[in-house]
Formats: sequence, structure tokens, C-alpha cells
Amino acid sequence: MAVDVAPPTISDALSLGLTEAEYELICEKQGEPPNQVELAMYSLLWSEHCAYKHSKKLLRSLPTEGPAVVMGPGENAGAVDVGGGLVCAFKVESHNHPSAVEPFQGAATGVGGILRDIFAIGARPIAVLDSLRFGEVQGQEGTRSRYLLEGAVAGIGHYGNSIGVPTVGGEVYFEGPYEQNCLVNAMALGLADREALVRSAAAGVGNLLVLFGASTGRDGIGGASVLASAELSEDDADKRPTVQVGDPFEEKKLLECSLELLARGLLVSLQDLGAAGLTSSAAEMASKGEVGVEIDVARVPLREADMEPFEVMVSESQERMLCVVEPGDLEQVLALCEKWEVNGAAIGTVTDSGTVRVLAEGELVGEMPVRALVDDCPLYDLEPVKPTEQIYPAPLLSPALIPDATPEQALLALLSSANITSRRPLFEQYDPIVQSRTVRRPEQADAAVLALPGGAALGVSIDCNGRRVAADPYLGAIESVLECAANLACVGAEPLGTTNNLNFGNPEKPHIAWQLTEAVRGLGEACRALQAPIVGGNVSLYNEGATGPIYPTPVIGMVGLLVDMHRAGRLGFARAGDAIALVGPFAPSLAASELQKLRGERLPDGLPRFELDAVRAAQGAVREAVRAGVLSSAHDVAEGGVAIALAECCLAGGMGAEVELDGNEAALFGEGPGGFVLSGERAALEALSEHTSVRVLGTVGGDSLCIAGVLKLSLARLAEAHGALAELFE
Amino acid sequence: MRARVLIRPKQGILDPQGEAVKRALPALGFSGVESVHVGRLVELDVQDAAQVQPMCEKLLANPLVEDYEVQLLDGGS
Amino acid sequence: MRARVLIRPKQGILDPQGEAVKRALPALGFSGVESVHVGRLVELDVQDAAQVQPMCEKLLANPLVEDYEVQLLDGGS
Amino acid sequence: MKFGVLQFPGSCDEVDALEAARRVADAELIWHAERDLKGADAIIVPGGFSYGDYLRAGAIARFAPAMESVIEFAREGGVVLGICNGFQVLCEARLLPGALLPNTNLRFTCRQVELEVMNSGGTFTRTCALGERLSIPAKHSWGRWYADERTLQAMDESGQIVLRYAQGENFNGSLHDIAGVCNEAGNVFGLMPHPEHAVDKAVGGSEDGLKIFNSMKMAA
Ligand SMILES: Nc1ncnc2c1ncn2[C@@H]1O[C@H](COP(=O)(O)OP(=O)(O)O)[C@@H](O)[C@H]1O
Ligand SMILES: [Mg+2]
Repeated sequence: MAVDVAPPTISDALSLGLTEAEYELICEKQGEPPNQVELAMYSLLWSEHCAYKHSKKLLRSLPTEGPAVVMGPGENAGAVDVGGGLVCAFKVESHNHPSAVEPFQGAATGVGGILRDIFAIGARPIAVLDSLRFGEVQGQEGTRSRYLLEGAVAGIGHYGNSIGVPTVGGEVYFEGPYEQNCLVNAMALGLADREALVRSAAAGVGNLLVLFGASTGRDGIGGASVLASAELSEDDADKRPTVQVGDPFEEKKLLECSLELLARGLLVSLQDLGAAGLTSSAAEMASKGEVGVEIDVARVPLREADMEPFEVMVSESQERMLCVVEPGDLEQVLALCEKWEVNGAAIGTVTDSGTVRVLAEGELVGEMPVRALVDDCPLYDLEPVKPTEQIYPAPLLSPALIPDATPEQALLALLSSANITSRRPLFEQYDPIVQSRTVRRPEQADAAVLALPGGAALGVSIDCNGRRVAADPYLGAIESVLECAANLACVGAEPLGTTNNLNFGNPEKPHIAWQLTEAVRGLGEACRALQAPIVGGNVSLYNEGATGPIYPTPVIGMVGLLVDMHRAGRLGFARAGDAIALVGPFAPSLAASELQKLRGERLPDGLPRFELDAVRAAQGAVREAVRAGVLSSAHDVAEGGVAIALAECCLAGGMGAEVELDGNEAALFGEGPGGFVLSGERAALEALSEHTSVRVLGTVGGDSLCIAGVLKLSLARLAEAHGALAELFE
Repeated sequence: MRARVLIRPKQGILDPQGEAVKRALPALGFSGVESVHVGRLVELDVQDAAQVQPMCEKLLANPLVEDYEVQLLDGGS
Repeated sequence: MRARVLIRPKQGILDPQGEAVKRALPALGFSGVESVHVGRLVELDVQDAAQVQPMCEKLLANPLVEDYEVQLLDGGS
Repeated sequence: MKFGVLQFPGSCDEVDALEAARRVADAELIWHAERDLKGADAIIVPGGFSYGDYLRAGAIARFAPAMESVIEFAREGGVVLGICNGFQVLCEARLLPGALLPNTNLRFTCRQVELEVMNSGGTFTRTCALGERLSIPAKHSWGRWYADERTLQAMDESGQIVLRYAQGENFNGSLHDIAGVCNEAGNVFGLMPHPEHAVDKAVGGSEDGLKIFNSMKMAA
């Protein structure tokens, strides 16, 4: 398939998203204007998604080292040591735009993508968590967001359930600013023997590049299609799918095949194909190994005949992996592909040319210096400017909250509000138990708990309150990290490492640049303070539409270690007569709270300051108490404040409570970091005052939540309010 | 009147079901099957045949990933 | 040659997909739909048309709960 | 005594079943392409998504070479348990009556469900009391068991209905709340809930599933 096409012009380059200056730099690196194949490949590798043009400099400020870190940012996933010769690999990644176009397939392929990142480093995926953001879902205006929610949840379940990886946790928020830009982030964890970890650096001149998994179609060619040599007829045009269909069955075979190839020591290195397909995988492997690669597109198994070389190189078809093997092992490698019923083909070789050479049936159709492709994309400085006033419109007044509502009415309104109600209708569509490792499932504890061989366990949590980050990017990001750590503390886990997904608007706008800079500053500071270094993550920018940017949403995923899985904490009250205490340096405020949102109040400019060290100390005290097994339950105070936390403890345990609490709104529904609702022997709770502040509120018992002189609500009424989300799924 | 809607994976879009069936057939002793595609079949009794097309667009098919074909059969049941 | 197989839930067996579609239609402004049934569509390019029937019996349909109908279309692709 | 656990492309709960079986006896995986059942005394067809559930759940796996051996094994009275996708495979293979259809809620649903033992005499529930309740998780989207009236009647009379969902626990719309059935001879049993996920209090909270594996051990 020779490509005797007129070379693309600068206008092609611009329509592919490159700037004029970038195009000229490419011409300089190439020594001549790039041809069709070369321009297609540059335009992808020099895109924001692959090159991190607007975020790389910021990311360098994040703490990435610590005693537990085995693999930091730079590989497909990060990894931390979890003892017993094992490491936990984990990473969060976004699939926001595809999910906005087609939520089911977009979310499904998002899960497929993050799972490939995990087994690309030789770890067996053991869990998925999801972090979702949509517009408001109530009423007529909510129709589209409900459709997106339904589709995304079904898609995540479809992929995770079918491939046999449990979905053990997640979070979902509904806020106006996500109306035009929903967020679908997925996090995955994997386990591997420390020695078994594999990197993606290509090595060994003369070794073979083997592509295995699904065949290659015209998926995700989208933009690059302006380069098509022949103008496509209408009919051919829709040979270019706008949506990629995920095939969890194919990926299950790919996963088992990859792990067996590694177990048998047949691979020199391994890399998944994600964004930018072969282009980025081959270039990254060459770059990391400081070698060259040569690929003949004619050897790539195709789903569609007559694909052009550039189409093969940029195709984003799912469920594919690229590996480097020694020539002598090729036969065995292909035999294993046979066994697992996946395609396998040697498509090229590792060279010492320092270039990526693309051939079509032996004929050279493109050649680029690896450095130019991977390292020489210009990085841009952000120009942050704090906006003079709050850029987000006030949320709509919630009909659920009548003016001057009583505390009872306010609590029920909060408990039934979309951001607080039970997520059961969602997580019931996920399999949380396959692989027989799940010690704590959703709604049993604040963090998911996964058993490790030998009796220890992992705790994992994913969180971010975008509205609070919007009110104060710096403190809000710190709070999101603390929220994850608090969830871990409640199950008795000590943080080992953190991953993050920076979902923001257009970084070229000064106020978004400010949000991003402030949030990353807070993120780094909190991770340093907790000694939970960042081992990986992802960035998703330009999430904004006609109605403005999304809330700044730095989604945080944190993994921690429990010493004894049999002592994993629970959130539900467990024993009548137990004392209940509010523990920690908790200073409740209505600023940016759920109650303010329901009231349709505008976001404040800034959040109340707090003592990071005091919060960390409280978390440590709670963690040690859970580990010592002296608590019956532990739950951190978050959306909706202490009153909601108490209601959640009652509902999870099926037990009431009698407590004393000031009747003022801030005390009942105010939010902020550092607060825990614990239950257990009074003495055990009071003993915590050595490390942090403790206020005994009352006792567990009865079948209603009773705040003396303030409110009394039966478990039944609480449960009814808490179940409100179910209606959306009828 | 009876309407039949044939819904297929769009041309060029991955059809995992079709692939899986195709792979399975030889083992069952069926050779010479060149392509298999699995889609959905919707049959409705409608009063107004003109509504079927918009129904497909709005509900029955997902135009992003599926093509559909409407057949109007007289009679019904 | 191209063969098309229409697979339907057997009469009298609950068809929740059909029911769901029927329930959803009015809200979208479609009235007068008496019945909806959702089944499966399988389209194959085969060399030997005589194989299609046995394929249905053996694999494509489950005779316990599904009826099927084979249509042979000449041509193919 | 040794369990053999089949493994198809797309199986997901085969290792869970293997480990559960190992709590009461030996157990070993059997690759779908092998005809040799490795001298297993009882066979488990595990849960998961063999062949992606494409076309119909269990429709393709039913033809695997290993399944041909299992069919023979069952005809000769061998003890065979099908869990979830395994149940679907056994129905497709006609080793068990009826068929499994999409849940009436049209969703994959995972719930800890209460089951009622309807027949405590048989191979698979002999360690249970009649009417005893078992707490076992179910997770599937094709779990609505169906058979025609005549078949159903015959099965009822010959005690082939082994497990029912308790009051209000049937989320998939199964006929007469049926959760698990055996063949006429009583040596082949299939159920939608996952006993292998109810063998350890620390992970899952119930050990009721062990009763089924123990019963099989006694029988085989
Ligand atoms: N926000 C972030 N924080 C830390 N590391 C990040 C972040 N975003 C991206 N990275 C790292 O940059 C590398 C490239 O990311 P990405 O292109 O998403 O990799 P992949 O293509 O394998 O998903 C990865 O190692 C990833 O962990
Ligand atoms: Mg990757």
C-alpha cells in the first residue's frame, strides 16, 4: 500500500491540533516537512493527552518517593510494597469524553484501559473503583444526566463483572457544572510478586515486537482522518467509528495470556496500547529503552481490509498489547496466544537507529527520531490568575428543602439528596466479591478492604469533593487527600501511596491555571504530610463547554495497609449500649456544605483553614484504635456533617442512637476535615483523648436516631430517605 | 400493523458476539462461514407505521453504534 | 450466500425487554403500540445454505425458549 | 476425594470454586480443551462469563471438549455441580431441565440472598435440614430459570427442585422462586447463587456454601 499522497500542509497540522510553532519545530526535527504518517504520529504524541504540555511542569512538584514506593510515575502504573514479597500496583485514569458521547461503551472501555495499565506491569488486577460526576439528575432537566449515569454504571459493571475483577468502591456526585462534561474516572489495583514486575522499556537490538490481542480496526482515528489520501465516500466514512466497543471477553483472554507469558519468562518488556495506539506504545517503549523500533504495518492483523499505514499506526482499537521478545522465544509466545485464542503477530524489531521507522510491506512510509516524538514536544508554563469573584453560578434551590426547615426536615432533605443517598442501586450492578478477597464491601465500611495472603489486608478509597475544591482549590485538594486517608483510618489502614486524576477545564485560561496550580500545590503538601507519595495518575484538561468549566476535580485514590484483616473497621453501630463519640479536631462550618447547596447558596471564596497536623494525628489515633480492636464502629464526618454521619452509622448497623448535640445548624450539618463518629466502650473512646479531642455524644440503642431536644427520626424514615436514589433506576 | 426492526452493529464497529460465534462454528462441524454478525430484532404492532422510524432513532437502536432497518409487514397479531 | 436468522422469545414466555420498551414508548410521545417483542438477529455469510438450519438447532437458538426463522438472501458481502 | 473444576475462556469464579472445594477435599483445574477429567470424583462447572456470555450465556462453552467428557461422566452417574454460568452451561447441555433467561430487572444484580432447602435428601444438600435457610450471594444478569408447566410438575414430584429463593429474595424473576435444580437421577445440580463465595466468615460473612461442597464430598 504505497502512499503517493501530496504531503500534508500546515493547515492539516493545525486541524490536527498542533500550533504553527509546533509544526515548524516538527519540520526542523525532521529536516523536512513531515509526511502523512509522520504528521499523524506527531500530532498524537504532541497532544495534551500524551505530552502533558500544560501539566508536566506542575507534576514535577509532586512527592513521588517514599519507603514503600517500588514504581513511581513514568510506568503504566505505580506500585507500592505491601509486604510478604508482594507489591500493589494501582492507578486512576479518566475516560470523560468518550463517556459523554456514549456512556456505556465509554465507561466500559475506560475500565478496560486502566486494567491493561495494571497487567502491563505484570500485576494481576484485583479491584476496580469508579469516580463519577454528572449534572443534576432530578426532574426533566435531569433526563440527560440520568441517561449518562445509567449508561456509565452499566458499562463499568459490564466490563468489570465480565472480566472477573471486583468493583469494590467508588464515588458519585451530581453538580450543575458537570452537566456538559460528565467525569468517568476508573481506578484499578493489582497484585504482583515484587520480582515479577515488568517495565515497558524496549531492549535488545534485534529482538522482536509482538502485537497481541484484538485485531486493529479504524477505531479512534477521528481527527487524523483529515489525512486520508483519498476523500472517503459517505459510505466509507462511517467505517470510521466514533465510538469504540469494549470486549471484556477479549481482554480477559489478553490478561491471562499476558500473565502466563510473563510467568514463563518469555517477555523482555510489555506495554499496553491505549491512547494513540501503536504510535505511543512503540515510541514510549523505544524512548524508555533508548533504542529504535521498526514496524511493518502490513504485519498487523486488521479488522478492516484496506487500512492506510497512518490509520494502522494511530488506531485506538481496544484490547491490544505490545511486547518485546527474543527471536528464539517467538514460537512459544505465539503458541500461548493460540492457547488463549488471541491474535499474535511479530510486527517489527528493536533497532539501534534511535528512530521509529514505519514500513508498509517493506517500503519506508515514515521515520522519526524517538527523542523528537517523545521528549521534544514543547512544554508550556501556566499563567495562573485568581479570579476576582466566584466563577460558578449558584446551584438551584432544592425543592426538597423547604424554607426555615426544622432540623428533622433538613436531615431528611440531606439524607435523600442525590449526593448523600445510598449508592446501592449503583453498586448492586457491580460484582464486589469475585476473587474471594473482599473483606469489606460498599456500605460496610468507609474504605474497601481486600485480604492479602497471610492475614494482612489492603484498604483502598477514592474521593474528591469538587464543590469544596471549587471554593478553595488549595485547601479543597488537601481535604480530598485527607478524606481518603480518613476512610483508610476507619478500617485501620495506614496510607502507602496515592494516585490522582486531575480533571480540570481549559488550562490556557488564567483562572483554570490558578485552580490547577493551587490544587496541585495542596495535593503535594497533603501527600507529603501523610507520607503517601504519588505513584501515578492521569490528567484530563479542557473539560468545559458553553456553560463554563467543570468544578476543579482532582480525584484522589489512596491505598493503605491493614495489619490484620480480621480487625478491619466497620461503619455501622454494632452493639446496643456502646458509647458514641465525636473524635478529632473537627470545626464544623456551613461553608460549601451540602446544606448550603440545597439552599441554592453561592460558593464561598475560600474554605476555613485548619491544622493539617492535628487532623493527621486524629487519623493516626483512630487507625490505632481500630487496629487494636477496641472500637465497634468508625465513620468519618463528611457531606452533611455530624447528623448525617450519625444517621449513616444507624442505617449501616440497623441500630438507633441517643445523643446530645447543639441544635444549631453548623453543629448538626456543618462540614470540614478531621471529624470521626466512633462507637465502643466509653473508656476506650475516652482513652483517645491522649492523642486528639474526644467528645462523648451518647449511646447506641433503640430504633430511632434521637438528638435530645433537636430531632427524633425512626430508622424506617431514615432508610426511606436514604433509599431515594432507587427511583432513578426504575 | 406489524413492524419489524433489524438492528445491527454499525459497519466497521467491533462485533464481539459475531466474532465469538464465528470462532465457535468450525468446532461444531460447520465450515465455510465467512462472516457472522449478531444484532437485535424488535417486532411491534403499531397503529401508525410512520412512528417506527423515530422510535428507532429515539429508543430502539443506538445510532452511534448500530444501524437499523425497518420492515413493515401487513397484518399483525 | 447471505442468511438471516430471526430469533424470538417463545409465545407465552415473559419478555421483559419487550415490556420495558413498551413501557418507555408513551413517555417519548409514541402511542398506540400494542405489543413489542425483542429478540436476536443473526446474519451469516455461508457457503452451504443447508447448514443454517442445523446451526440454529445446535447453537444459534435455544428451542426450549426461542423460536427461529431462517431467511436466505441471495448475494451477500 | 478430588474435585475437578472446569476452566473456559472467560471463566471468572473458577479459582474461587477451586479454593472452596479445597477446604473439604483435593481439587484441580481442568482446561476446557482437554477431554481428560484427571480422575476427578466430582466436577464443578464454575461461574463467570465463558465466551463473554455472547449469543446466550453458556451456549458456546457447552460444546467444549471437556464438556463432552462431563456429559459422559454425568450420564454414568458422576456428581456434577454447575454454579451460575456453570448452571447455564449445564442447561444448554441438557444435563439439567429448563433454561436461564435475562433477569426481569434487566440488570446485572449482586445481592446476598436467603435460600430455602426444598430437598435435603439429595447428593448436594444432604448436610442441610429440610426448610433450612442458607445465606449465599447471587450475582448475574441471566438468572431467570424457566421450564414449561409439564416439566415443572414432573420435577416437583421427583424432588428436583432443590433450592428456592426465600420470600422477597427472588430478584431475577425465576419461575416459582426456583434457585437451584437437579436432574432426575439427582447426580447433576445447578444453582445461580455462588456457594463458593460463602465459605469464609472473614470474606463474605457466611459459611453456608460449605454445606454443598461437604454434601458432594460425602456423595462422591
Ligand atoms: N496527575 C498525575 N500525577 C502523577 N503521575 C501522573 C499524573 N498524570 C499522569 N501521570 C503519569 O504519567 C505517565 C503517563 O500517563 P498516561 O499517558 O496516562 O500513561 P498510560 O498511557 O499508560 O495511561 C504515567 O506513568 C502516569 O502515572
Ligand atoms: Mg499504559
